[in-house]
Amino acid sequence: MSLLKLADVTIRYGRLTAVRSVSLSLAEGEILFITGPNGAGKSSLLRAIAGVTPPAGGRIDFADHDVTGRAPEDIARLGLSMVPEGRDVFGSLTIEENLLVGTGMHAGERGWRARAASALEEVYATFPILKDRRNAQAGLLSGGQQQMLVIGRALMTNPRLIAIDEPSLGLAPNITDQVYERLIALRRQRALTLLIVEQSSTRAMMVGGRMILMRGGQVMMDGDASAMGQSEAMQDAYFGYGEH
Amino acid sequence: MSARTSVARRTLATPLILSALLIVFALLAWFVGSKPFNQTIIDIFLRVILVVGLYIFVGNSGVISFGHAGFTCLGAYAAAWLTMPPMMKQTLLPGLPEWLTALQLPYWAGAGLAALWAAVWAALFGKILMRLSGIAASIATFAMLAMINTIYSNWEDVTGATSSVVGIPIVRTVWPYLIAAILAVFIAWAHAISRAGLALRAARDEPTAASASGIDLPRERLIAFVVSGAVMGMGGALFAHSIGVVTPDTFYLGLTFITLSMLVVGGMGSLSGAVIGVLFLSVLIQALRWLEAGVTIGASKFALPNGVQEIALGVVMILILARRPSGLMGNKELGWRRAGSVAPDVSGQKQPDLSKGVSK
Amino acid sequence: MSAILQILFDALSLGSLYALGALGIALIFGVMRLVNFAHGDVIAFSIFALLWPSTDAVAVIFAGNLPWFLLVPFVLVMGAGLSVLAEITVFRRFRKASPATMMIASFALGFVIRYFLLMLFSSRPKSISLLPALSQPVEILGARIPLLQVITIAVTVAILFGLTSFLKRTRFGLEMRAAAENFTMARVLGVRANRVIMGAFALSGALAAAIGLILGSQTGTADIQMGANVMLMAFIATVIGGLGSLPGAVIAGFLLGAASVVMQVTLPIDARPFRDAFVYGAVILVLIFRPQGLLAARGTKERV
Amino acid sequence: MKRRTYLTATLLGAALASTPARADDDRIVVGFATAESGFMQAYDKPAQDAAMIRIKEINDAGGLLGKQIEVVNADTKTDRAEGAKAGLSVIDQGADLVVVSCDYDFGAPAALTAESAGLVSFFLCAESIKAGIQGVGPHSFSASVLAAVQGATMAQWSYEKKGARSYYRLLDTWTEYNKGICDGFDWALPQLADATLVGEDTFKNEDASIAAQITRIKSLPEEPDAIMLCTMMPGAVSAIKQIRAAGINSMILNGSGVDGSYWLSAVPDLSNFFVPVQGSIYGDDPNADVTAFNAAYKEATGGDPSTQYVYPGYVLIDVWAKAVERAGTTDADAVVAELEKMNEEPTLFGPRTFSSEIHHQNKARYLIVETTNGKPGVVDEWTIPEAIPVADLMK
Repeated sequence: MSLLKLADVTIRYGRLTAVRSVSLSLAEGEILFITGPNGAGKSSLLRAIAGVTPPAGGRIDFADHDVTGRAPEDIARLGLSMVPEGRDVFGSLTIEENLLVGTGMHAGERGWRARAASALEEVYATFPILKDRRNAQAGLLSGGQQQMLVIGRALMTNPRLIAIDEPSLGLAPNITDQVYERLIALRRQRALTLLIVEQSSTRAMMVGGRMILMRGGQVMMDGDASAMGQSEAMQDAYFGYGEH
Repeated sequence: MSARTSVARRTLATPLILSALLIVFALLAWFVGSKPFNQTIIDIFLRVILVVGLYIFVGNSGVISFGHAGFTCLGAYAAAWLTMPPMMKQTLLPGLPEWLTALQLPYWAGAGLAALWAAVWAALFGKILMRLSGIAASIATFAMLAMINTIYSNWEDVTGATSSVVGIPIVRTVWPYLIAAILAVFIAWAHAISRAGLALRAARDEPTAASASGIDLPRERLIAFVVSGAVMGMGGALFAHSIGVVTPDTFYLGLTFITLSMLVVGGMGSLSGAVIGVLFLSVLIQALRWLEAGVTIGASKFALPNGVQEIALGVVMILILARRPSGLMGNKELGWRRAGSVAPDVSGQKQPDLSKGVSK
Repeated sequence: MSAILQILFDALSLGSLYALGALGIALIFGVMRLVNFAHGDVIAFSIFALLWPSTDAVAVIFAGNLPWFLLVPFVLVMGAGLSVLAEITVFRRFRKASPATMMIASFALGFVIRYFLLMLFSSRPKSISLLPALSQPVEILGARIPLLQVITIAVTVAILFGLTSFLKRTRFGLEMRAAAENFTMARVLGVRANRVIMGAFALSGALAAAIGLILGSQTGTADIQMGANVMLMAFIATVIGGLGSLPGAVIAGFLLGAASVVMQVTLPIDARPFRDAFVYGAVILVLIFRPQGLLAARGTKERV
Repeated sequence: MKRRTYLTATLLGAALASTPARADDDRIVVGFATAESGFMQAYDKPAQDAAMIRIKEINDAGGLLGKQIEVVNADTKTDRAEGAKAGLSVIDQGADLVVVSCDYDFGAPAALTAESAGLVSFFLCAESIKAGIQGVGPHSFSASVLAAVQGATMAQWSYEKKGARSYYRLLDTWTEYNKGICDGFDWALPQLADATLVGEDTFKNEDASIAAQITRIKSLPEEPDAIMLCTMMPGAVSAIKQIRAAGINSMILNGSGVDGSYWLSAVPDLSNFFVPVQGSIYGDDPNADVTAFNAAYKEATGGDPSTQYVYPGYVLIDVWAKAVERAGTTDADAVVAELEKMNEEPTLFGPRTFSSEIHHQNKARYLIVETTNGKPGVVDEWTIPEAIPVADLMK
């Protein structure tokens, strides 16, 4: 049964169409990479899923709810947590405060404080660096540390699906390795579904799982990451040769 | 045929249509012939001059200026100094220099020099203020207005401080105000399609891209600031001649907000928006006042209670802005064919994307 | 010595009025990027709420002579209530509008409130003896200072600490600070937008009511334009302090109050009427050297 | 296209409602171009009601020159541009006399329209020298007394009757009226033998606190005998309250702007506080007719007069009607000539004098109202011996 289903989703900014009737579905526990050149509409798609940019057309279902055009805070409550590109930390808040922002939505449920505290400990266990500097202002962290913070923050909302936009952006390769290694470990521990926008298809292939290639707002290819690997068709689709 | 004339030819329709609209209003006043109605039309033309003047800077640069009423004040007092009978200046304003006290110009010459005087001060203030942008620029221009108001409200010998300066020759015919309003519209149009105007509009929509491609933003803004200061100065001078008396707080917060509201309700991004904003709200205000004064329908006399006019005006403005956030005209210009505005954009509409931090 | 102390108290009490005002504006700007021009009219409304609507000169006290422990909450609730009502009926429809459109809408709302009060109460100021006990002078280190000045400063400091601990310690405060810095990101993490904004408006309305109380008991009159001057100075303080930064707004509020008092004391008699011109000149200078304000909140700088 | 046709249609409708009717001699019309809404309404309406009372009295007694006085009005909405329109519209409705707003700044636009139409204009209660020949033209008058006379009266009366010697001058720079009061005080003080000005300061009406100014007063070697406070509502109450709260108990001398008991509850048991008035609204006026007038006012409007600024409205119609009676016509120049002949013309609220040099009162009898423990009452009467010369007034 698919956790996330997109049917003919179209996104427009004024007269510019960023995404043209894209359909895809994602099962519980799956990893899906979305790759493609700049401007392919990857981030727009992610923002539509998270409710930040209501789609112009089509329908989005998450965990059997029609979330098309619903407010981001309602979609987050259903268990979908998005980590936008550019790692938006709340610079003026401390690291711990950043992490706690996501727990607010469960306030009122029985025992939510205990669950929040244990989630916090879990994130500190996954990302020890965050624990050492938990009272420092998040704005002072390095790129890699901020990436870990925003992933940790997404985890604090105890989501069923995490959608991450370009986790490797602006990070040194070894730092990106660390981040991915933690992501995979988390997926196994908590049966998490991952939707990752990743520009470098080689990174996607190393991790494995399913991959979609987008260009010009449309899905070009959809298949197993490692299989698609070096295939001729892959390069053509990526750079758009042999078309026109 | 150079690029400039083609842009001119394509957009010439807008000022022509707007001028035609103003002429219709003037003919209406001539046709009706009653003095108070004549004065209503004069007030509408004055507001057209002031809001078009405001549009030249605010519309093109996207910076909300609270200071432009200050230039109207400078213009009004300059007109008073230049056109009042010398004998009256002797008693009321002893601090004026000799050559100015002796001077008594016709009103149109006075208005021209008043526009120049306001433009000079716009250049001086602009040199300092135009480096700022966004909310800092709005506050700095407001501080300029407050300074001008405080100085003019206390400079006893030169401005008569808070007491009204009276004795300014009154012009009661509609035609000079019509000509000035049409002049303002054409000045605004000419500036909008000039090199400086186009560069400023480009910078308004994409500041980073514009400065990356070599546009010296403060200089372009300064040009617009000076041109708009001159038009506001002319407006101030004619305002003085429309009622014959001026006080500093006529040109302070009240005027600032009514002109800004008319510009935003009409459509901040377009010259037609500025003019339509004035005409629409002025007619609305007159209609409400007419209702308040009392309308006899059949036997019964229906009249709104006093003071309802302002409340109704505020409510209508909120409703208009809610339904059309970028104003009545959006950013479109009146033209023969569906000619879009010079730079199509949706300045009134906040981009839905995560403009703060999360951007793609 | 007592003269200097006196000037210090004058500066602090005027500064706290401007600081409270600046706080009220910065709170709303934080969550909505809206400079609320109706804030001055909320101040006036919360005081007129004490009076029974009547246009004759003598004020008909409605809730005015409630004991203070009932009167103060009543006024705070009226201020917060009007502010939240304004959010629900007007500003909720302007979420997607540009800052200019929202600003003019807030001005139009202020216009409606002002003329509504004018219709109910007429323009003649109504005299109310609000908490009269506060205006007795008190002796501190040789300076005779009206009790009200001391109370104003104490109340402002108490509100500042109360507000900071609310923002720092409570969940709602945390969500409001997060929303103030990056509104959409906070929503993606499940923070309810409308509730946070309503909370900011309620707090801002209560702060406006507090200013109304202080002004009302200090001047003894309820006048429709009583909020206008404080609103303007508070608006300037918010921008100088660094828009969206609450501590910045408070510090700038105190600075403006101090500047105004010091100039009133130091300027020669014939330059004194021009006092405000000097204050505004200083405002321009500050903006030239620090366009983003003294304590620019980190998140508000435009990112490429 | 839809928007443009809509605009022209509404305008046509608005225009037809106001067709002009020139003033002619078979009717006597008084036009009120005053504020019926906005901030000046609270100050214009009382004086206008008093004027209507006088008109009713005249009409009941058979009218003027055998004709009933008709009344037309137009609302200035407390806006200067609208004031000019209001003036033009009452003139179009055939007004022979144009009554304009209480405050000079808001009344001048309408008065100027009357002047250019060659009609007589009267300011309801403006107390600046400009409300007359100097500020409008030869056909313009004011029904009240110059602010300077109030300042001079307070100085001389406090010196002669209360033995005050050291004075402190506190000026609110907000309006021309305030400066007028202090100008009169400055003119009178040097003529008082050993009276001294121990200090002076200014403040702004809207200032939330005048603490700095009070500190300066308190730092004087010893408390001044009297403080000349040149201010008006609404800031006056806050200034008075803060002066007394700081423990300064000197006499406080004022202009008529603070007359009225409606604000006294804000400064509990205020004492040593003096206000010059043309007539007493407290029911203790030496002239019984004034108390009768107050009753007539209460009956006509449902409330007691709240300040003495009601009385000039009555005086206005009174002197104008007498001038029309004597001239036998409502023609402006004839009426002006008659008005300028009036010297110490008795009216209910003290004698009135007009001349070709000044259409205002630079000398008048004032009642002195003292407030003790929050209770105001008439305690004395004072007329400045010689009129304030026009040159000093135009300073």
